[in-house]
Formats: sequence, structure tokens, C-alpha cells
Amino acid sequence: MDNIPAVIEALIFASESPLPLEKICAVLDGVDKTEVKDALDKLIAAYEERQSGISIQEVAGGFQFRTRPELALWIKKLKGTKPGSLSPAALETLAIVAYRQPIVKAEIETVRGVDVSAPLKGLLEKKLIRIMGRKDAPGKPIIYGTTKKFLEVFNLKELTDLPTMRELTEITEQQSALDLETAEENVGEQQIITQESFEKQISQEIPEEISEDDNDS
Amino acid sequence: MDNIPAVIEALIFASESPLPLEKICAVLDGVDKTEVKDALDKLIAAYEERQSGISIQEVAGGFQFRTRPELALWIKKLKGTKPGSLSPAALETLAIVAYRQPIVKAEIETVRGVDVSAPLKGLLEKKLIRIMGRKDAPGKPIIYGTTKKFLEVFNLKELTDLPTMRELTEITEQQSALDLETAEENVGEQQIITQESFEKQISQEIPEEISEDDNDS
Amino acid sequence: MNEELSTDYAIKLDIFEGPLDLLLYLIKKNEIDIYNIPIALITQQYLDYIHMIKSLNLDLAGEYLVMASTLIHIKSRMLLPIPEDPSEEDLEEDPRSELVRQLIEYQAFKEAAEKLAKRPLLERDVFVRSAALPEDMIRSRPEDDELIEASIFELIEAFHNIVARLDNKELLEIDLEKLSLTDIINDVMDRLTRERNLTFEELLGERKDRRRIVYTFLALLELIKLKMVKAYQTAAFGVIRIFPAVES
Repeated sequence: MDNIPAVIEALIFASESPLPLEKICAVLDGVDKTEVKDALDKLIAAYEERQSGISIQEVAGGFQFRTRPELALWIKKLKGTKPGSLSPAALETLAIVAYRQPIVKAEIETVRGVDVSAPLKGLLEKKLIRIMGRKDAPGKPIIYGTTKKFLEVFNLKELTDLPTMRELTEITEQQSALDLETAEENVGEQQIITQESFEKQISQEIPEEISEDDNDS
Repeated sequence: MDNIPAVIEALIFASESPLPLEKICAVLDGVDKTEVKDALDKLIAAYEERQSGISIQEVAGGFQFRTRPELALWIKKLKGTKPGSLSPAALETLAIVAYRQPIVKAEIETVRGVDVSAPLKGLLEKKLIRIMGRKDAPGKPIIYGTTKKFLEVFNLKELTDLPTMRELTEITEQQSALDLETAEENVGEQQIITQESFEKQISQEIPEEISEDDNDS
Repeated sequence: MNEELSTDYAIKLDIFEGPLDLLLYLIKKNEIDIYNIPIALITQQYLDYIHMIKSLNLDLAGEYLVMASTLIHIKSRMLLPIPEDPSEEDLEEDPRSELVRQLIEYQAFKEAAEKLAKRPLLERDVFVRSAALPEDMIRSRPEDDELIEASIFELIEAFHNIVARLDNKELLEIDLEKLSLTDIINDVMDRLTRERNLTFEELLGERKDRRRIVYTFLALLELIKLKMVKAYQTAAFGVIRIFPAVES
């Protein structure tokens, strides 16, 4: 058996929720419960004694590592610079603007099928999209496009770095090189060789070797 | 100022991803960088010395608490997780991308000798590789590279931390020796069929598939 | 076909990662020097394998057939007699050398992949904290210049989801041409917002290569069609000035 305190420490650390003593005992099957409790107490005491930045606390019926409350300000300072992520609605709206710009709000809504005021506002605030101008049409609708910051965030040199629809289907859909349907789509970039055409070729080139086996299959 | 090692410990613990030294310094504004590094080194050493169940590891350009590899079985017993392991195809593709990046799909396929659409897609979904841009070559193929998550998952400090690969230069040397040796025995002027010449031939065989796409590309 | 051989392979069916992997297996199995492959033997065993898969009605990837023909070609070249007059440029090339190079390279990466898999992997050998921190500990206002973390793949997936939902043919017509045109449209609108009006010459600026001129012209046509810009001319054959269609 490994070093029991170390195992307990790792278990508490890796657990998604506060880890009850019973669960620790269940994992350390065969070890006496009092022995487990004893090791746990010593572990908690050791963290206290060291004045460590983290400590094991009993919360919600289990044990969990937490940072010391006195250090909360430091953690907040760290988290203040945490990168935000985009909501699925914002990502979809952004994708439509990126691929279909210059585009007006009504067109985005036709594609997404819902009102896009909120995600548009968010994207403008995050400076990922911008107003490119207005259209000389009834209501003078605003035209949107992506920004330089958009390129920076997505690590693109220019818009042409965005994958095209053809590549997109290639990336997002499993496909077999032998699938004739997809073969047609891809011929422009990379010629797809069909199984049939290969067999034909092989049989033409080396008739004696193949024909023999063709018969017995 | 609080006890610096404790603050560093709490910051590393609270960070959602490996925490770079620079970020620790930025939070501990005013503390000398060498002092921070010194405190961090002592902290790491203390965890090692105690034979603790967790340790601070340097991965993906930052520092992170991780459980000790020896204790993996216990944690799996607790979590009951089956690791979503990578298939050999995905691993081979990943290795090629890791060592040869920036790399395009066709180059990976040349090395593996098979279509890599499916493993590429899987690796993109797992965020182990990413699209880096496009190559300035005909067809503007997409360039792939590894991500920070790749470093995190494979416990690597940085890309230069990759295990050294068997040198390919020695092969070319041995190869040229072989060429000289066998030169006299095997002379033939007939061309080896390369994939290219195959494709050329096939495109002649199935003109209707090719010509259609040539027009719209 | 050899019975023993076929059962031997049947067990191995799913193991091969492609023709190169199969060849490496055959080389290892026969304890052959990779630098001196007996091509006739290997070709025969390779073809046996392929025919067996076909006889089992299993899918065979096209790459296996490419390799089969490559092997057969190398074999036929090895059988050719030595020419009387060895004056050809490429006479030093062993017909097998390209294949050997490929095999060695593939083997090196295969080993590298195995090495990678042996490292202490996250979620397999090592684990990080997976519990969420208490809300009150982490909530704080993000700074003004908020950082955003997103990958192109997420953007692609988002767009792909939309396309999948709509099955819209028009959405599919996005290619590199359209994207580079959009780049220029963005550029033109940028400069028009800053400078109020510009001539075509001014729009081109320093970069006057053919492609740039054509794309700028196409961008203008597109912008006029979209009613985003207007073009005015003071006199016949006079300079054409471009204005934003609506003052912002």
C-alpha cells in the first residue's frame, strides 16, 4: 500500500466535490476507518502548521482543498485578468458576420432565425465586429464587418485564412477518401483516387498477378 | 505583504490553467522576480521532500498542481473514469504535427501513407491541435500546429521539451551508402510510379469528375 | 492462398495503421533488413494480405492499392537487366530507396507516438483540481480591455452548426475568392469612413499589382450593388470619386 496520507491528499485534490470520509474509506478498501481519519487529521494539521496558502477544509459533508480566506484579494487580482469566452449565440453571430460580411442585422437574423440584438451588442463592445457603414436602403440599415481585433483573437493573418466551406465540411465531417460523393467536391484541391480506378490500373499493368486472384475471390 | 510562498501556492492552486511565472510576478506587483522564483523553487522542493500526494509541475509554460503519477490508480478508483485515450492513428498524426509543425494535411498524409481527415478532426475537437493559418502555396492549404492544451495533456514544459526523435539524418547517410552499393546491380530507367503520376493518370481516366470542378475553383 | 498465413493476418486486421504499417510488420515478421528488402517476397506477402481482406469483403482503403502497385513496380524494375551503357543520370538510384526512406520516416514517427503515449498523461496518470472554486472567491469585474479566448475551430463549428440547421445552398458558396474580396471591402470601407471620399486611384494606394486592381474594382462593384457606396463623376471622363452611401 502506498503512503496513506499521500493517497488521501491526492484523492481530496482530484475530487470534483467535497470528499466525504466514507468515500475515502471506500477507495482505501481494507484500511481501518480510524486509521484513515487519523491520517486525514494529521494531513489537515500539517497544512495548518505550515501556514500554507491552501488548506483542507470540511465543507458540505466532505473535505476539500481551498485557498486561505486571507488570500482572497490576491486570487481576485489574478482572476481579474482571466480571458472571457464567447457564448454560443455570440460565436454563431460572429461566424455569420465573419463569413458573410458586409452584412446587415436583418440578414444575420434570417440565418440564425432569432433576434441578434444582444449578441451583436456584445460583439461590438468586445470590438470583434464594427460598423462598416450604412446601406442606402429603407431604414438605412447598419452594415457590420469584423475588426482587426477579430483577426488577432482568432490568430488569423487575414480573412482568407478562414477555412472555406469546402474545407469546413472536410474538417467537421468524417469522410472517406473513397466516398464518391465527397470526391467530387474535393477534386479541386486534392485529387481523390477511387478504389475502382486503382484496381483497373493495377490490373492493366500487371495482368498476370491480379487475374489469378480475381478468379478465386 | 502576506507570506510570499503562501500567496504563490494559493495562486497556482486557484488558477484554471498552468500559471506562468510572469503572471505570478504581475499579481505580486512590487516583489522582485528573482525573489518570486526563489520562493517558487522552495515551494516545489518542499512538496517533493514531503512525498506529498500532489506536486507543483511545470507544464505548458506555467506551474500547476498535479497528483503524482504513482497514485493514478487510486484516483481512477475514486472517479471511476475510463480515460478517453487516443487511437494509434490519432497519436501518430499528433506526433507528426508536433514534430513537424507548422504542417499541412498533405504532408502528414505523405508520412503516414493514409488519409488523415478523421484523426485530424478528432485532434481539433480535443483541442490538441489548431489551425495556424494557410500556406502560401497553390490551393492555400490549412496549416496545423499543436496547442497549449497539447503541452498540458502530455506534461510538457514547452515544445522543445518533446522527447527527442530518432535522427532522420543517419538514415539519409545509410541510404546514400546503399545507393552506391546497389547502383550497379539495379539500373533501370523506368520511372517509379509516384502518387503524383498516378493522380495524373487517373485524372485522364475520369475526365468528367475533374473538369467539372476545375471550372469553379 | 496459404491457410496459415490468412488466419495469422485475420487476427491482425485491425492493427495496421496503413500500408506502411503493414510493410513494417512484414519486415519485422520476416526479420528482414529494412535497407535491403527482398522485394519479391514482401510484395507477395503484401498482395496475399490484400486479397485476403477482399475475400473477407472488408473495406480496403485506396492507399493499400497504391502501395500494391508501387511494390509491383519496384519489383519489375529490380528484374530489369543492367543496361549495356550505364550513362543514365539516375542510374545510382535503387528502385527501393524512396520506399525505404518512407518506411524509416514513418517508423520514426510511430516510435515518437509511442513515446508520447508513455508520458504521464493528464486524466490518465495525473489529475488536476477539478472542483470549482467558490463563487465569491473568483468573481470580480473583468478589466476594460477584456481578453477573449476562442479558437478558429470553435468559430468553424458554430458556422457549421448554422449551415447544418439551414441546409442553405447559398451559405455554402464561401471560398477563398469571396474572403479575399471581403478583406478589400473591409479596407475600402475603413478608408472611406476616415477620409469621406476617395478616387479609385487613391483607393489602390501603393499596391498596384494586377490582383489588387481587379479585386478593388470588384469590391467597388459589390459595394455599389449593396448600396453601401456611391460613385460620382464631375464631368464626362472626369475623375470618379467614391463616397459612403450614407453618412454615419
